[in-house]
Amino acid sequence: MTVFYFAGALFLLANVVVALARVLRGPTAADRMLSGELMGTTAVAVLLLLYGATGIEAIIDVALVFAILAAMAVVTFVRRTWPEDPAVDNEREQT
Amino acid sequence: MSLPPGTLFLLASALLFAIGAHGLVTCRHLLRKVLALNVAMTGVFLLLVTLGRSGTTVDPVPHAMVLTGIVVALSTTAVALGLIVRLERRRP
Amino acid sequence: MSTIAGAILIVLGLLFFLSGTLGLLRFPDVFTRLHALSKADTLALGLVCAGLALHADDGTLQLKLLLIWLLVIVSGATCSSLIARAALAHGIRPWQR
Amino acid sequence: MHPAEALFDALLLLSMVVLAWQGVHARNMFRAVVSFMMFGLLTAVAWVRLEAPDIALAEAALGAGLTGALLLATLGRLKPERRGARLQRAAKLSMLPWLALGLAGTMTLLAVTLALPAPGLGERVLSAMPEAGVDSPVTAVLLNFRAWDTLLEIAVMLLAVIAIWSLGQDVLASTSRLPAPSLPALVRLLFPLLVLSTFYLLWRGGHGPGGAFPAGALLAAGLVLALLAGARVPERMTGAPLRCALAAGLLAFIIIAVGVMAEGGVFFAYPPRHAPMLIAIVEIAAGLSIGVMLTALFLGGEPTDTQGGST
Repeated sequence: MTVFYFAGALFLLANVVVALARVLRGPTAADRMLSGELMGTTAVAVLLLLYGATGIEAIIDVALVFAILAAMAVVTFVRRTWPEDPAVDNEREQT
Repeated sequence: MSLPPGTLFLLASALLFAIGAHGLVTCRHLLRKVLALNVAMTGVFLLLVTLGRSGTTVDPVPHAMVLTGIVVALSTTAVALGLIVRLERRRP
Repeated sequence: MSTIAGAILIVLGLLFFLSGTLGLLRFPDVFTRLHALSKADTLALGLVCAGLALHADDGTLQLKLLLIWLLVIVSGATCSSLIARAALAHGIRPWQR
Repeated sequence: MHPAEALFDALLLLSMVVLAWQGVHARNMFRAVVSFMMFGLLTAVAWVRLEAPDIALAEAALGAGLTGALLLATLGRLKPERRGARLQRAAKLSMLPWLALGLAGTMTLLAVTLALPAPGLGERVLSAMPEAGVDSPVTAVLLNFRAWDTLLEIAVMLLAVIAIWSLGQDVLASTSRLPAPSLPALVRLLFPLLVLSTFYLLWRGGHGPGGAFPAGALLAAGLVLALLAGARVPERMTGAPLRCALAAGLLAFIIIAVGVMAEGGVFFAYPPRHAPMLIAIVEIAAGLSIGVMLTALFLGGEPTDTQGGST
């Protein structure tokens, strides 16, 4: 069963590494942020599977902290980074 | 493979430290320097904890040191970012 | 029995993660990609949580898994709405065939 | 170790290295910041792999949550980087990459050499645990055996807040005027949960992974989310009450450290029968104080009275 969990975690990690291409390609800042959000959700799932593999209960708490703070990055991004930042807007042509 | 456990982590920590140190020296933008510093710090933290695992029992002292280090890293980052924002406003 | 059922649920969840990535990479604009991403947030993570809850035999643990899932759903929904509004305000037009 | 496990570690570390490189050298700054935040997420997973759940908790709350928010807020205040100005002019040709590589090699060698004999302090900590007053070894080290370090660390945080306040007003505080109707609802839901989990982690800290740092970070995350949703620091709080909250952790620490000298004559030597209570007091005061200090760091300056209002 441990092997099953590790294989699942490996699959998820490989999956999110592929999704990193969206960070590289953009084109807008929002697209990059989406990729970050997928990474956050995947990290929660990876932690859950690692819990299944190892049985260390504190891992669930780590996943819980991730889940609570999942919105933090996007909220900061929408409220503080994107509205008035020309640097983020200009990049659409750059990349 | 007959690599001792943790070799990968040691290697990664050295690489992270190198990336951070290299970026700290070569990058021009101050925000990039701050990011590089944080990467280098993560490398050092990884090294500490990985070495702490090599004993017979899990050594809690490096864990406590790294916990302290993470908070200090955040404090320095915050001060540096505050300074950077001020510097940008001064420059034309 | 519940072991197998849990494993099936987890595998299904992993497949939905894959579909989320595919959507993120292949869809044409921010809004459609949001649509793909929310599948990973809700359905995929939900299936993984449900699978693990079947494997666990501890009530507290199952409660925590449920809480994690609900939190990610709520955050995901809010973030999708925030990003979509911000993207519209920045003049990104939804893709049309 | 099963191949799947080893492969997982290898892929995890490889993507961490790639993301770290992206985080420093990505072509535009926003991409760098997003890569760095993802790097933080993976670092937390790496701590779990190293069987350090305490650090994973702190990294999840601080590294992945607050640092990312701080960087994004700062990025919104900076002018765009000039194109092609990423590297120092001299660096383009110099030997610096090789220097860094040499450093890395030295560090690896050093690590390998150090890894051979491994005395460590694990056994000494274990043998002293009965007198620690808590069940979690990491908390015992942080708040009892090496409480000095933690005291000074909280002093460093307070100094950081003072340094930022001395720079002027809160430059990071302004918020966009885009309508975000779902945001207050989210914050109203998350804020009580964050406060609840703060206390959960403070309580957990006594006998398992948890404790003042991740707890404080979660409290700070709640306050920062409230600020992002448009809540203001109430005017009557910005003066003395805020300053008291900022200093409370350090004060409690010093009072207890000096207070126990009455019994044993040694700085920070808790008498074993009072140790659990004293540690609990220190932990709660430090946790709440750390939360307020982290929020103060996020504002990037002294809260101004002009933005007064109510939360």
